[in-house]
Amino acid sequence: MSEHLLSLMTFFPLLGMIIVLMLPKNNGGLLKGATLVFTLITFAISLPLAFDPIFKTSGGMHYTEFAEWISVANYFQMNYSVGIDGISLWLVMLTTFIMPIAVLSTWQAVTTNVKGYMALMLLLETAMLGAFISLDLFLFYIFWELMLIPMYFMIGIWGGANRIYAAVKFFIYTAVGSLLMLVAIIFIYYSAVNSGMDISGFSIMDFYNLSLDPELQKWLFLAFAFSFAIKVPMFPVHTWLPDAHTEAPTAGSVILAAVMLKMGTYGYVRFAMPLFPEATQMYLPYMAALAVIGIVYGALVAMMQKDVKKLVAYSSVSHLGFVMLGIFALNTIGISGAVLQMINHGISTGALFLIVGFIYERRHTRLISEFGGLSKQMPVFAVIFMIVTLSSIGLPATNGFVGEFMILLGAFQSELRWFAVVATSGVILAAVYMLWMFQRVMFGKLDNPKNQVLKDLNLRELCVIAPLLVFVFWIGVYPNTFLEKMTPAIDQMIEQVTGKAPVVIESVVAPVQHHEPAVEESPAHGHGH
Amino acid sequence: MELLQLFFFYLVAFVAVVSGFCVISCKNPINSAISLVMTFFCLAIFYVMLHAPFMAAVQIMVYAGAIMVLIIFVMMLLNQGSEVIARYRHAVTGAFIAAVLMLIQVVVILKNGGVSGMVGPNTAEVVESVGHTELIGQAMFTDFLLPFEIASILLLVAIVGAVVLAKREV
Amino acid sequence: MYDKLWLIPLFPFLGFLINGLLGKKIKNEKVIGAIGTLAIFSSFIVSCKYFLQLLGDSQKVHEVIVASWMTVAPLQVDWGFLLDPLSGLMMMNVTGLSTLIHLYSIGYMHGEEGYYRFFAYLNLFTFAMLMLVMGNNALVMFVGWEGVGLCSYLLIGYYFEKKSASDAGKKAFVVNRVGDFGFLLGLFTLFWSLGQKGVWTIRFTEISANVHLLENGGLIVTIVTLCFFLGATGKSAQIPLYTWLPDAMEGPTPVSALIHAATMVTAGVYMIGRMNGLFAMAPDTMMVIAIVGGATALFAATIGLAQNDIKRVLAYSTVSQLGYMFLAMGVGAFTAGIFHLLTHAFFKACLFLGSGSVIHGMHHAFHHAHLHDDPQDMRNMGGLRKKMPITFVTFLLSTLAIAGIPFFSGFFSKDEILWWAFASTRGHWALWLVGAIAAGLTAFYMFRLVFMTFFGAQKTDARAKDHIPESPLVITLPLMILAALATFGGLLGVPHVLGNLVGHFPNKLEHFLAPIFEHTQHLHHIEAHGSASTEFSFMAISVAIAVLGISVAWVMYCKNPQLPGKIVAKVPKLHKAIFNKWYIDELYDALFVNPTKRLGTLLWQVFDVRLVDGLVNGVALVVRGTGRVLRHTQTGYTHNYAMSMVLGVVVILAIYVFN
Amino acid sequence: MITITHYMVLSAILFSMGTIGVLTRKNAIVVFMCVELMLNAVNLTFIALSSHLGNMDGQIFVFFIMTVAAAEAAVGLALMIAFFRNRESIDVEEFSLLKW
Amino acid sequence: MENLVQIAIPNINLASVMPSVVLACCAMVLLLVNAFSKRGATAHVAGLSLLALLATGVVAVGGWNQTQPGFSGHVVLDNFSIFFTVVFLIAAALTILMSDSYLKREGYPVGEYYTLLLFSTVGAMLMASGTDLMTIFLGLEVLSVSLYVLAGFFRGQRQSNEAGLKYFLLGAFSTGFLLYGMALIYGVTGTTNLVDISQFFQAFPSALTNPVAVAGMLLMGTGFLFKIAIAPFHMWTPDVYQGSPTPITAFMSAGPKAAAFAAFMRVFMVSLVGMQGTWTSLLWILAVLTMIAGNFIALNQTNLKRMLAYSSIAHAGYALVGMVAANEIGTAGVLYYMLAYAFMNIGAFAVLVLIGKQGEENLTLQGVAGFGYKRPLLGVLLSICLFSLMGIPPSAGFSGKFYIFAGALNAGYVWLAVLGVLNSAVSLYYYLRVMVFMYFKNPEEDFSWIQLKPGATICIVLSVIAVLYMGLLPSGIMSLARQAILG
Repeated sequence: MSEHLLSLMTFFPLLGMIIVLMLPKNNGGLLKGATLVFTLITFAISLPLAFDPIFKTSGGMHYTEFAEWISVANYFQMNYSVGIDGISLWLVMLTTFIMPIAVLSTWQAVTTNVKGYMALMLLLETAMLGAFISLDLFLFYIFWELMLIPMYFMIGIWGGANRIYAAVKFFIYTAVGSLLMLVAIIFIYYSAVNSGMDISGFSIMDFYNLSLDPELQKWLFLAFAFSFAIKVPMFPVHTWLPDAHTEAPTAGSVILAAVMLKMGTYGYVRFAMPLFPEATQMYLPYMAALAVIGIVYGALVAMMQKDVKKLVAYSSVSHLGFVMLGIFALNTIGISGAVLQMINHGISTGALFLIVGFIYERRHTRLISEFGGLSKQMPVFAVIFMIVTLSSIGLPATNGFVGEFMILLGAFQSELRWFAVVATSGVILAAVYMLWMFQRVMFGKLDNPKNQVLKDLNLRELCVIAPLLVFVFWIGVYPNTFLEKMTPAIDQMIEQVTGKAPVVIESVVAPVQHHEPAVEESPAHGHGH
Repeated sequence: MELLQLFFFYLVAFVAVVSGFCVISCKNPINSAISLVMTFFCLAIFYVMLHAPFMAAVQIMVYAGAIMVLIIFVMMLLNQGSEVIARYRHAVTGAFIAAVLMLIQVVVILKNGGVSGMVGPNTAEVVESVGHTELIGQAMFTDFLLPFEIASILLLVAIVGAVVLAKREV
Repeated sequence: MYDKLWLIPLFPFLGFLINGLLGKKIKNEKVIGAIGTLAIFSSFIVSCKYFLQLLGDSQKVHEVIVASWMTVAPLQVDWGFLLDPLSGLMMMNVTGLSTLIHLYSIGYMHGEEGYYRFFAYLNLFTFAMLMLVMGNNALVMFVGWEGVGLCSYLLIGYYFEKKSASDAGKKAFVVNRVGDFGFLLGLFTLFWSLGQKGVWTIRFTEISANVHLLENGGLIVTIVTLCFFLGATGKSAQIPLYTWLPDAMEGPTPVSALIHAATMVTAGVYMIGRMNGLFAMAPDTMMVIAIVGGATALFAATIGLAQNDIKRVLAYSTVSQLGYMFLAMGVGAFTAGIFHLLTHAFFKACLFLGSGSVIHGMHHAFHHAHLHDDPQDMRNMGGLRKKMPITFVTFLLSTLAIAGIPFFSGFFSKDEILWWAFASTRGHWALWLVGAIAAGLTAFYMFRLVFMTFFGAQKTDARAKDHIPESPLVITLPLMILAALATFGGLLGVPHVLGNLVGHFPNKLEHFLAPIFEHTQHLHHIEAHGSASTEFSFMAISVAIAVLGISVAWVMYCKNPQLPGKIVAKVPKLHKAIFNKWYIDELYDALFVNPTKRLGTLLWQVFDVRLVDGLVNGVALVVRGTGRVLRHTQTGYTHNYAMSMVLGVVVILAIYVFN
Repeated sequence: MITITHYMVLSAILFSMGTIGVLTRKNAIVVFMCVELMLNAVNLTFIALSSHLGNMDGQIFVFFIMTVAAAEAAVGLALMIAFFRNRESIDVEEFSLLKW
Repeated sequence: MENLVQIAIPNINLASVMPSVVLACCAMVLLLVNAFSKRGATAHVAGLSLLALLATGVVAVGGWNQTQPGFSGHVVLDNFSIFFTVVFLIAAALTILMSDSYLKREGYPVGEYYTLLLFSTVGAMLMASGTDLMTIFLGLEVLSVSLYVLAGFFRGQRQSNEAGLKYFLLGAFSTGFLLYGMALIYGVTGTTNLVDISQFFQAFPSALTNPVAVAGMLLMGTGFLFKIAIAPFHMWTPDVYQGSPTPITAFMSAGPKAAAFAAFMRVFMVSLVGMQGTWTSLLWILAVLTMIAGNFIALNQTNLKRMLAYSSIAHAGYALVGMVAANEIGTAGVLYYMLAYAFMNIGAFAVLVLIGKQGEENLTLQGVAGFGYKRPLLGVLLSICLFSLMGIPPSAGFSGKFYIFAGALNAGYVWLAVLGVLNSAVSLYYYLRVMVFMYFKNPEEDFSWIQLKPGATICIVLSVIAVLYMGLLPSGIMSLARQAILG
C-alpha cells in the first residue's frame, strides 16, 4: 500500500471527480457532501506521510514511485516518477488539508452548477498534488499546466463582476511563463543528452548532477524564474493576482492563495535553484531585490485598497516576497522559514479569504466602506478575524511570526543583509494595512442598517475556519513539528545549490563567565505545547 | 541557316509576346481568348522547332481546341461584356512592377546559373530517327504509367466535379 | 526547585481562556471578575513563593526550559523562563500590581458592555507581560513584547465603537511595531555578530556571557544597542515614538494604570537592564539613551503643563517619568532606573487609579444629572477632596511621591537618578540640569492637577454637584495599598548617604540587583563618584526645585486662580503650542502618515494599475491591435492575395538567390 | 543559334505576363486564361529543357500539365457558372463576402 | 520500328499503390452506387465510403515496414506514406462521419460529395507516396481539383461559390509557380525523380549553388507552402475555410495540409537536402511570420470558422518549426502533429457543425453564448479540443507541440522555439474566448435544434478520445512517426 501511497493520494480526487460527474445534477447537497468526503479521504490517505519519522533523518526522496510512461527510442523518455521529501511533504499536506475546508466553504456560496464546481475542485486537487510530488520535469509541467484549467473555469463561471477579464488574464499570464519554462525544460534535457549523461527521462535527480555552462544556466534560470515568479507572484509580474483573487469565488481564492501560489515558490526550491546553482548565485541579489520590493510595494498598495479581497491579494504579494527572500537567503534558517511561511501563508491568507467570503455571503459586497462596527454584531467572527489578522501580521506565537522571523534572520545571516533590513520594515507596514482594514471593517459605529441584521458565524463556518486556527497556534508555538521534518531536505537542497553542506556550528560557550546559569529541565519539557 | 532560325524564333517569339500582351490587356474577354489561342499557336511552333511535334499537336488539340473552346463557350454563356482592368491604377502598377521584378530575377538567375549540360539519350537525332510519338508513347506507358493513370482519375474527378457544380438542381 | 516557574504565566493565560471563551456565557460580572482576579492572584502567590525562594538562594540565576520552539541549526529557540533578581522583581511588580488593578476593575468596569472581554484582555496582558519579563531568550521576550502591544491595542480600543479609541489602539500598535522593527534588527545583528564569533544564541545568559567577544564600543555593538533602543523607545514611549501613549488614554482607566503606567511601558527599561552588559559596551548608545531620556522627560513635562484632561496630564507625566528611567539607564544607573521603575509603578498606578476613581465619580454624577459634560476635564472638577476623601488622600500621597518630596518613594528614586546623571562616569551636568528642570515642572503640573481637582471651588455643574460619591471599597482598597507602597516603597533603595545617616540602612535593591548589574558596572568602570556632601547638596537642590514647583502651582491654582489665564494671554502662541502638544502629531502626520498614504495611492493607482498592469494590458492591446491591423490585409480581394504571393516570391528570390 | 536560354527567357516573359494578368484582370475567366498563359510558359520551359537535355521526361510532364489544365478548366468554369448564377457576375472584385 | 520491341514491361509492383487503387476503385463504385440511388438518400453512400476508407486503411497498414517502390520509382509505399495515408484516411473518415446530417441540414444531400472526398483522399495519398515530381504534382491536382469542387459544393450559397472560386483561382496560380519551380529543377538535374535528383546533387554538389536550382527550389516550395498555408501564401485560407461547407473546412485543415507537408518534406528532405541551409533559414522566417499572421489576426475574429481558419494557419506555422529543425524528432513531430491536429481540429469542427443552424449564420462567438450549460457534454468535448489546440497538457496538441519544439531546440533553434511558444501563448486568448462565451456568458438560445446524430457523435467522441490518448500516451504513435521518417 505504502509504495503507491502518493499515487493513490494524487489520483483519488480524480476518481472522485468521475464519480461526482455521474451523480445527479440537481442534488447540490449530495454533490457537495460527496466531494467533501472525497477530499477528506484524500486527506486521510495523506496523513501517514505527516507522521512518518523518516523525514526527520533523511533529506532524500521517499515513497518514490517510478514507471516508464512515454518512451520513444532515441528521442525521449518521460517517466511517471513521483516522490516526496521534507519540503514537498508539507505542501502536500497543506493541499490535502485545505481542500476539505475549501469544499466546505462553498456550501452556501455556490448554488449554480454545483456539479461542475465540485468536479473542478477535485480535478484541481489532483493537479496540485501531482505538481508537488513530481520528480520528472515533464510530469511536473503537465500537472502545472493542468492546474490552470479548473481554476480558469472556477474564476470565470463562479466569479465576480469582472470575472472574465480576471480569468483570461490569469490563464494567459501564467501560461506565458510556463511556456517559456517548457522551452527551458526541453533545453535542459538536450543539454543532458548531449553531455553524454546517462539519463532516464526528465528526472530532476539526474538533472541535479548536470553541470551546465553558467552562461547557459543564466538563460535557463531566467526562463524558470520567470515562470515561477508569475505564479508566486513576484513584483512586477503580480498584477494578475489582485484580479484573479478578487473575482474568484471564495473557495477559489482560498485554494489560489493557499496552494497555487506556493507552486511558484516551491518551483524555485525544487527546480530553478538546484538545477542552476551558478545562475542562482548570479541572480541572487536581483531576485532578493525583487522580493524586497514586493514586500514593501505589496504592503503599500494593499494599504490603500478599498476592496477587502484586493487588500488581501496585495498582502499576498507582500507575504510571498518574504518567502522569496527566505529562499534566496540560501541558508537553512532562511529556507526553513520560507517553507514554513509558505504553509503559514496558506493557512493565514486562506483563512482571510474565508473570512472575506463569510461577510461577502452575507452582504454581497467587499467594499471596506460598506462595513464598520461588525464586532458588535458578530463577536465570534470578530475574534476569529482578529486572530487571523494577527497571524497575518506575524504576531509572535502565531504562525506568521515564526516564518517571518526565520526568513528575516536567515536573510540577515546571508549576504542579503541589507535586503533583510528593508524587508523587516514590512512588518510595520503589515500592521498598518491589516489593522487599518480591521478597524474600518470591525470597529466603529454599526451605522449601516444592512449590517445591523447580520448573523454571527454558524456552526459550518466555524468548522471551516477552526482547523486553520489550530494551525495558526500550533505552528506559532511549536513549529518544530514541521521544521524537524523539512530541515534534512532543505540542507540537501542547499548543498545542491551552493555546492557545500550548510555550516552547522555548535554553540561555543565563551571561557570567561561571571556566573553560571543553572539550567533546569522542566518535566514538562517535550510536551509543553 | 542558323540566322534564319534565329530570325524565325524572334518573329514567333514576338508574336507570342504581343498576343500574350493582348491577353492581359484586351478589355473584351473574347479578344483576350483569341489572343491566347494565338499564343498557343506560337508555342506549338516552338515545340516543333524543339523537335517535339507530338507535343505541338497536343498543344493545338488540347489547348487551342479543347480548353479554349470551352472557355470561349462559357464566356458566351455568361455573356460578359468588356471590363475595366482593375479598380485601382496603383494595383496595376504594382502588379507590373512585381511581375517585371520577377522577370528580371528569373532572367538574371538564368544568366548566372544556366541549366545542366548533360545530354540524355533522346537527342534530336534519336527523336528524328525513332519518331517523337513513339518515344512519348514508350515513356508514357512504361516509366510514366502511374502519372498516366492518375491523370485519368483527375479527369474523372473533373467531370464529376463539373457535373455536380453546374447542374441546376440537386 | 524552580521547575514550576511556568505556572506563573499559565494562570493568567488560563484566566484569559476561561473568560475569553466562556465569559459571554457566564454573564455574571462577579464571577468573571473573580476568575480574572483570582487567576492573577494565584500567579502572584506563586511569584511570591519563587521570589522568596530566590531571596534565600545563593544561586541567583535560574533558567527553566519548558519546550523547544524553533530548532533549525544554528538557531535554537526554546520556550524557557529565566528567574534572576531582575526578572523576579519585575515578576512581583507585574503580578502584584495586576492583582490590585484587577480588583479595582471589578468595581470600575461594573456595568460595562463586554465586561468579560475586558478581563480576558487584562489577563492576556498579564500573561504577555510575564512572558516579557520572564523569557530566557530574546525571542520569548519578544513574544511578550509584541503580546503586550497587542493587549494594549485591544484594551485601548476597548470602546471600539468610538473612532478615536480604535484609532488610538491602532496608533499604539503601529508605533510599537516601529519599535519592534528596531528590536528585530537588533536581534538579527546580535545573532549574526555573535554567530561570527562562533556563538549562535539568543539566550540572555549566553549573550551576557559572550558579549565580550564583540568589540567594545565598536560599530556592531553600537548598532545592535541602538536598534534595541529603538525598540525600547517604541514600547516605553520615548522620543520619537512617544506619541501613542497620550492617545492611549482612550482606554479604560485601569488599563492606563496597569499598562500605560506600571508595566508595559517600562518594558523598554527592563530590556535595557536585561541586556546591560551589551549596552554598557556601547558608550555612544548609552549617551543617546541618556539624552533621549532626558529630553523626553523635559519635553513631556512641558506638554503636561497645559493639559486639562486629567488622564492626559498623567499620561504626559508617565512619558516624562519614563524619560527619567532612560536617563538613568543611559548614565549607567541601572539600579536607579529599575528603582524608579518600581516606585513609578506604585505612585503612577495609584494616580491613575485615583483619577479613575474621580472620573468614576464624575461620570456617576453627570449621568445622574443627564449631563454630557466631559468627566475627565479638570475644569469641571474642583473641591473634590470633601466628596472623595479616600481618593484624595491616596492621590495626594502619590503626588507627593512623584513630586519628589523627601521620604516618599519618588524622592529616593528620582534623586538617585539625578545624582547619577551628574556624577556618573557616563553622566554630564547638562543631563542633571534637564532632569532637575523636569522635576520642577513635574511638581508643578502634578500639583496643578491636584489643586484643580481636589481644591478650590467646585466647578461642577450645579445639577451634578451633589451627586459625586466616593468610590466603593473595591476601588479604594487598591488605592490605599498603592498609596502605602508609593509612600514607603522608597525604602527599598535608600541611597547610601542617607542610609549611612541613620546607621547603615542598606540599599536593599542595589544589593539585590547586584548579580545583574555589578559585573557590568565594574567591567566598564561605571560609577557615581562624588562626596557625600555634594550628594546632599544636590538632594537639597532637587527638593527645593520640587517645593518651588508646588508653590507656583499653589499660587496659580489656589491662591490666585486668574493668574493662569493672564499668563496664557501673554504668551498665547506658546500656550497654544504646548496645549497642542507642540504639534508633534501633526508633524508626524505630515512627515510619515500622509506621505505613506499618498505613496500607497500613487503606487496603486498610478504605478500598479497604469504602469505595471498597464504594461501587461498594453502588451495584450498591442498584440490585438497588431492583429486588427494585419486583419485588414485580408481584404477579400483575390488580386491582393495573389499579389501577396507574387511579392512573397519576389522577396524570397531576392533574398536567397541574390544574397 | 537558338539556345536554351532564348526559350527560357521567352517563357519567363510569358510567365510574367501571365502573372500580370492574374494580378490585374477583373474577369475571373480572363484571370484563369492568364493562369493558362503561365502554365504554357512553363510548358515551353519544359519542352525546351527536354529537348536540350535529350530527355523525354519534360515532355511527358507537359503532357500531364495539359491534362491538368483541362481538368482545372472544367472545374473552374463550372465554379464560375455556379458563381455567376448567384451573383450575375464573375468579377473577382465581387469576391468580397469573405474578408477580414 | 525495332524500338517498339524494346519496350520492356516495367516492374509495376502494384502493392506500392494498393491503398490508392483500393480507394480509387471504391470511389468509382460509389459513383455508380450513387447514380442508382434515390436522390437525397446518401446515408448508405456515407456508410460505404467509411467502409472504403476502412478497407484502404487495412491495406495501407498491412504494408507497414515493407518499403514497396513501384512504377519505375514514381511511387513508394513506405512507412512515411503509410503514416500520412492513415492521417488522410482518419481525416476523411471523421469528415464523412459528420457530413451526412450536415448535408441534409444544408439541403445538399448529394452522393458525389463522398466520391469527391474519397478522390481527394486518393490525391493526398498519392502526394504522400509519390517519389517523382510528376506524381506528386498529379496527386496534388487530384486533391486540389476535388477540393475546389467541394469548397464550392453548396452552389446555391454565395459564400461557398466565392470560397470555391477563390480557392480555384489562387490554387491554379500557385500551381504555376510550383510547375515553374519543378521545371527549373528539371532543367538543372535533368530528371523529375526525387531519388535521381538527390543523386544528381550528390554527384555534382556545385549544382547546389546554381541559382537556377535554388530558384527552382524556392518556386517549388512556394507551391507547397501555398497548400500548407504558410505566410505570405496563406491569404486564401481564411476566406476559403469560412466559405466552404464546414466538414470540408475541417477536412481541408487536416488532410490536404498534411498531404502538402508530406510531399514538401519528401521533396525537400530527400531531393533538396543539400540546400537544407537555404530552405531552413527561409522556413524559419516564414514559420514565424505564419504563426504571427495566424494568431494575431485570429484574436479579432468573431466568426468561429474564420477564427479556426486563422488558427489553422498558425498551426501550420508550428508544424513548419518541426521542418525547420529538420532532425529526427522535429520531422517525426511534424507527422505526429499532423495526426494530432486532424483529431483536435476535426473534433472542434464537428461540434461546430452540430451547433450551426442552416446557413450557419450563428457560428459566431455570440452564437455559442451559454452553450456549455445547455449542452454540457458537447461543451466539455469542444473544450477538450480547444485545450488541445492551445497545447495544454495532457492533450494531443501539447504532445505534438512538445515534439516539434523539442526538435527545434535540439537543432539549436532556441529563438524559434521561444517565438513559437510565445505565439501559442497569444493563441490562448482566442481559444479561451470561445470558452468565455460558452461558459461565462448567459445562454441566449436553448440550442434545442442540436440533434446528436450518431455519425457526428461518433466523430466527436472518437476525436476526443484520440486527443486524450495522444496526450497521455503519445509514445506509441510517436514511435510510429519515428519509424515513418526513418523509412
